Amino acid sequence: CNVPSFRLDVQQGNAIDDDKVAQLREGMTARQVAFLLGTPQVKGTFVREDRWDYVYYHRPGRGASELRRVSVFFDHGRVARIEDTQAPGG
Amino acid sequence: QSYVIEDIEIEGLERITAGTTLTYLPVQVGDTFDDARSPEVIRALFQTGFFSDVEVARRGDVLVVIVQERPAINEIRFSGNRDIPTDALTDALQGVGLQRGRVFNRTILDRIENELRQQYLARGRYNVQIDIEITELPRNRVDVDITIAEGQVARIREVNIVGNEAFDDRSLTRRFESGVPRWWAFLSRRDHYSRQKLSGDLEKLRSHYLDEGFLNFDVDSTQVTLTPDRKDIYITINVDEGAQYRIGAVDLAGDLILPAEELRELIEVQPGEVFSRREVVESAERISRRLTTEGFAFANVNPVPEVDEETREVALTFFVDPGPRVYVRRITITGNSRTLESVYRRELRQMEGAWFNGDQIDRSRVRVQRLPFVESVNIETRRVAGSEDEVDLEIAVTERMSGALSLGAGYSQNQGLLLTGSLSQDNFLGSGNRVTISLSRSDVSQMVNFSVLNPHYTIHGASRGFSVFYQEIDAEEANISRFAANRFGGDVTYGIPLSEFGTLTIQPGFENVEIVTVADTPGEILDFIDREGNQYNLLSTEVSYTYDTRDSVIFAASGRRHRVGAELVLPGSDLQYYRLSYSGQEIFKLSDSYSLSLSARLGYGDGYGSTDELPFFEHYFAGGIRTVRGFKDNSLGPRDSNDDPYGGSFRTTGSVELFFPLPFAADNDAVRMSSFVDAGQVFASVDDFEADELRVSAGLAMTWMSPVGPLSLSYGVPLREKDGDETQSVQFLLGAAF
Amino acid sequence: CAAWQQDPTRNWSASQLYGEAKAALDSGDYQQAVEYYELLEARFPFGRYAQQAQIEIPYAYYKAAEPEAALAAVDRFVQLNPRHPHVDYAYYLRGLINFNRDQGFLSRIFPMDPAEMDVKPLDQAFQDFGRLLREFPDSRYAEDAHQRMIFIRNTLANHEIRVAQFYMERRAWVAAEQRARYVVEHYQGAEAMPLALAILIQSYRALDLDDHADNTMAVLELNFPDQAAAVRAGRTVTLDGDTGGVRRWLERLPFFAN
Amino acid sequence: CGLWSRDTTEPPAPLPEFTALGSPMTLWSRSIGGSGDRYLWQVQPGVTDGLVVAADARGRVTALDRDSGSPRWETRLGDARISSGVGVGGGVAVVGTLDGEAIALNLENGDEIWRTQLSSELLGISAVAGGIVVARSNDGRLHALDAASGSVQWTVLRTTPALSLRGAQVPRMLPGRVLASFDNGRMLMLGAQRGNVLWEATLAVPSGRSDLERLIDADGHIPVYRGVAFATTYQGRLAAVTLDSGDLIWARDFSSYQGGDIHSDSEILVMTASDSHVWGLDPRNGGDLWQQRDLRLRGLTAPVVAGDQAVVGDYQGYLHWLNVRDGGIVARTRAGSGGIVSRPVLDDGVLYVLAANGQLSAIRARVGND
Repeated sequence: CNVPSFRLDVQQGNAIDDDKVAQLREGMTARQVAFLLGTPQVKGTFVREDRWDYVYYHRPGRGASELRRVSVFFDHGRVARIEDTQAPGG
Repeated sequence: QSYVIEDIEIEGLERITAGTTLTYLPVQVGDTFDDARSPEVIRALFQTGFFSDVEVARRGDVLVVIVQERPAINEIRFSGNRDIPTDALTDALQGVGLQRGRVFNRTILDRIENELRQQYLARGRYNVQIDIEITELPRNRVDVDITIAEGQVARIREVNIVGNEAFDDRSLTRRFESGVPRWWAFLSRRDHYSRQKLSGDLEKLRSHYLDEGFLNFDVDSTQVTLTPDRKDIYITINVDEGAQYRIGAVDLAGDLILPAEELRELIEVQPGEVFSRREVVESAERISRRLTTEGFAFANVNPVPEVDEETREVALTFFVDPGPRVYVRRITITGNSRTLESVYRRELRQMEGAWFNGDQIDRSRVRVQRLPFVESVNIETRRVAGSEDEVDLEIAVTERMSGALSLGAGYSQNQGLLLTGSLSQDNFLGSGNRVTISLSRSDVSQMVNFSVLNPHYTIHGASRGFSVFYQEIDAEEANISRFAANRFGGDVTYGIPLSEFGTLTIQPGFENVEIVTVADTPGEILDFIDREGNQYNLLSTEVSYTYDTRDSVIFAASGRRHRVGAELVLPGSDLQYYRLSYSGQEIFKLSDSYSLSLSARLGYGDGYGSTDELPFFEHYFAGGIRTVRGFKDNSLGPRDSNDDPYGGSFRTTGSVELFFPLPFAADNDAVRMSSFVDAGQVFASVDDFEADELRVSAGLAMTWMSPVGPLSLSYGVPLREKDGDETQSVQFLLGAAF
Repeated sequence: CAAWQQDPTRNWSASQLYGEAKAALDSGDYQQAVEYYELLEARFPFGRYAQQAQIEIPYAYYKAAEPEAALAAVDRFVQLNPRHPHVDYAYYLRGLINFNRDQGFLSRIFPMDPAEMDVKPLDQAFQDFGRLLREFPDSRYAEDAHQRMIFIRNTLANHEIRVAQFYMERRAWVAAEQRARYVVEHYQGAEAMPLALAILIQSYRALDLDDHADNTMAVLELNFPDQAAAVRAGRTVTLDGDTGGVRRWLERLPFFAN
Repeated sequence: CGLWSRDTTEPPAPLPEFTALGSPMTLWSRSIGGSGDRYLWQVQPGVTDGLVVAADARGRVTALDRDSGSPRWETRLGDARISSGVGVGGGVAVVGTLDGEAIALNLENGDEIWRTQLSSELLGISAVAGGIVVARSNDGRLHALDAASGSVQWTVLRTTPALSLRGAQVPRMLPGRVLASFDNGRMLMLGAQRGNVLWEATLAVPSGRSDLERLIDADGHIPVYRGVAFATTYQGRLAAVTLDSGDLIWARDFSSYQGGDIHSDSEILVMTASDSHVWGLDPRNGGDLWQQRDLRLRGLTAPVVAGDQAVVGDYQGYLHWLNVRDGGIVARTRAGSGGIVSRPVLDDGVLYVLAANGQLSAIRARVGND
């Protein structure tokens, strides 16, 4: 009998706030990015290029898990490219 | 006339060496010396403090110094000191230079008296009298005898508040630390004056007024006056209440993170109400706590009042400054010298790599605290160096030996001599699993029981376990009707968490019961056996739901526990019957060490199908330390034809209990005392229930978490009893199951 | 009035006190040894015997399984005699005390995997041995201290791995990644290195961070080709020589595997 | 064990033997209410135009006929805890309460005229003079009130130290001026109308490390004689100060919270010391003439000089007559139980004495065959 038992709710990584992501602009400095989105929790180990990955992962007790990633690529300390797995409206 | 010193001789030395004295002399061999320099020599030697008299003479070209050593202190004796122990006084005097073997000179006498007087004044003994006698001893030593008349401690006779109209003196000084003790507090030191206590009381006075709207309440001045005989103290506090203010508009400002309505509900303060600082502070705290669950660990909310003097209203704005959203990087667990770290980590609701959640951390503390092998847990948040929004958590656990290999003999009233051997470990080999192996033999029963429970079988916290048991009992000895029931069987237990506090438990099991009758087995039992035979194979399943928010399993200080259960012996078994049970407990935390518990238990069973009543060996009984204290074990309720307790199919018990720490040893948290009122009775069946048949008792009880296991001791006096009841005031039990 | 007991050691000389203490120490009566040493230090605070007593007291406490007292005594010795010829022994003893911190009675019968217990004392021992090697590289205790440091580093790394695995079971991939990365950043050369890399790869895959996963895979292949093959084939990498301690033994019991 | 900490301080001296010169004659004695705590209820009977007014500790003010003691009127002031008074004069009787209220009653019929809330417990109410009555509150303030309306004319403050002696000096009304002494060992002369400080004299300076050693209260009764005030402090000094300029004539070490009186004929200053020794001193230079030690530690009040005798009350309610010239005890009687509450009041050769059990007695001041 599948009894609605309590299942562990797992939340990991950074909270990604859509309107904060919308304020990201190329050319911003690292400090400005950190002020907007905080410190990235997944720092990567053997990273060749200068990039920050903001990962939000939520696995509720029941139902599908949610994963979103916003990566910020820097060139000489300035934001060069922004990747967002969940494009606005997506 | 001056001369060149050829040699220096020192006369009169006893204990002090010539070498030491020479080092202090301002002159040496070869210097030119004349009378003009003698005062210099004399002063130099006097300053050492060793000598009471110094003379300078000359013999040819030899400088002769004649000294008289000061006496050394041989013995220091105190008499009459009771409030301050002797060694405390000796330490105090060492600071002033009075010590065995040290040099004694009269000048330090008044310094000694002064130092002692300071010690006593600090304790409020204002009329202490001190006199010191010096007795000379041979070999230039002295004894110091200090007799002290400590006198009485100055007692506070009255705390008088002047200028208070809104509240009378009594209601203001009730919670003061200084004042006249209540008539029953004979050991209280409340009337001993101390400045810290008084300043603490002034703080209490101010918060009392600020919590009742008197915004600009102020203490004009305080006077502490002493009677000339220095025995009594009168304290006067002159206050200016100022006006009482009410709350005007209330609103929120700053970065709210959450919708304003949700935060507004957390604010206790309503417009129009009397301004209360406590409510304002609590509302601010509640908002910031709510924000911590969203990751804003360093959120702070400060209420800014704007006072409108005409309308006497205060407009309140709660400024919310959430600070950054904070992430938990590492959670380190220390102190688990006997347990696997994962046993603790799996209880935590807060995870690494997630944002900080205040509620989850509080919940984690309580869950670890509830583990039976944990004595105390302390969670500390530390900022990660160089990062604004990351913290580490440090969880320091102190463990408690929760049961161990215990072989022992015991004695309990209803079981006679009890030989037990049990390895019961709540934390078997540190794995967090509970394993119990116990064998016991007594005049009454032989029992073997092996049970295993893994409280955290799945990562979600479901538990699983099983137990097998064999029990042979001689009912006669156990003061139950004349028959013996041998049982063996086993069961499997599944615990499924339905929510943070609720758990569903399913326990299918099999049991074989064999009834052995004796010569004078009563008729009721014989009839039953004629109908049903004396051997039964029973397949049963118990389903129960438990809701438990208590903050500890052993000595809960607050929270509630409600359990409703139904045990059904399935069709196809030799007997068909069911038992329904409910047990509820509400615990209210009165203060740090006092809690009030209201608890009730109901049990009802009946046969179905081919069995028309609850079998007698499954009857409920009442009386004894587990149900209604003050009455002999199992003695309540219906009796069989031989006038022995027969039990019944419906039992109700209830209890009101006030828990308090062991007096004089309040910090010993292995013992808890309580005063209780129990009530309860067992009835043949539900419709026999009569309220005035309920037996009531009251008394004192104590539970001690001894290394061998929990020991309960109770002294109960029946309040409502009927003739024929067997009462028993002192009862105890070793290894009470929890 | 205090009962006047005959104090046997009332008028013992310093050497007599020291002799009795040494005898008690060698015969294993550590409590008695400590008592005599402390009497020696109190009665004759200066002189050869007192100094010798100061170094033997911590050893007695250590053998009497009183780590706190032992640590305090050894620190006092180092503070009082920083230039003493045996001061390297003091550093070494300090490391030993922390190394065997929680070896209670039960853990001798049922050995527990130190990686799964409180590793703080071990970490402290690592610092103590490290200090010994730095300040007395050629002390005769250096070699043993070095071996113990290697063991400790592996245990600390295993501890991080155990926690990472705990979080992997719960799909808490960011936590697992952080713990595994901690091993790579702090415990170079520990045996658990390949497993740490494997966990990193699995975590990055789960978080759809494929380029991180590929970079880490490249490092794994370079340094630990056979573990790399195992990962590519999807087999889980285990700690080689995985003692597992009680946990493995328990899991064979029914109802225990979790 | 220390449960009952035995009081090991020195006990008061027993009642001494003495050769009686005569036996004191009590004219009348009557209870004016319940008993009170000697340090919360420091009331002196107010004697004026044929009336004696006294108050008990629970708000009952009673006026008796001065000669016969028969009650004239009695007023109950609710549960006012009367702590000082009774300042009489100008048709008014004023009492002070522990709640800081000064209450005036009409001398004729005892009706309440006015009531004023002041800053703290009122420990001293002066006589009414020049339409002014001066109340001394525990927080070191003097409040001058208009005797008719109770409105505050002026206030003077001298801060009290952290720890001070219970009780305060009853402000002494002099023509157009008020003489007051404070808990900081200072004495002030103030203009009665405006409260301006004419001069301020330092009777003694606190010394020692603890609060206790630094107690320096000037609470006692200040006798005045030929333009000189003789004021004393606790654990300090006895000083003679000129009334017009406050200059110090002489001062000597002395400790008293009770104060003294002066016998103008033989020019002897009689002072009660804090250890209840009674001293006879020379007012010109403070030299000691005699010292009566037999009443040591019996909690003596300040003396009242009548003829060549000085009368003091003690903690058991006894009155002792001493010969002013040599300090010898010449008579004794018991005026009630529970201690003499304050310094007896002398009026027209009769002493009016209030005992802690609420007994008010009128006793002929002189004893003996004169």
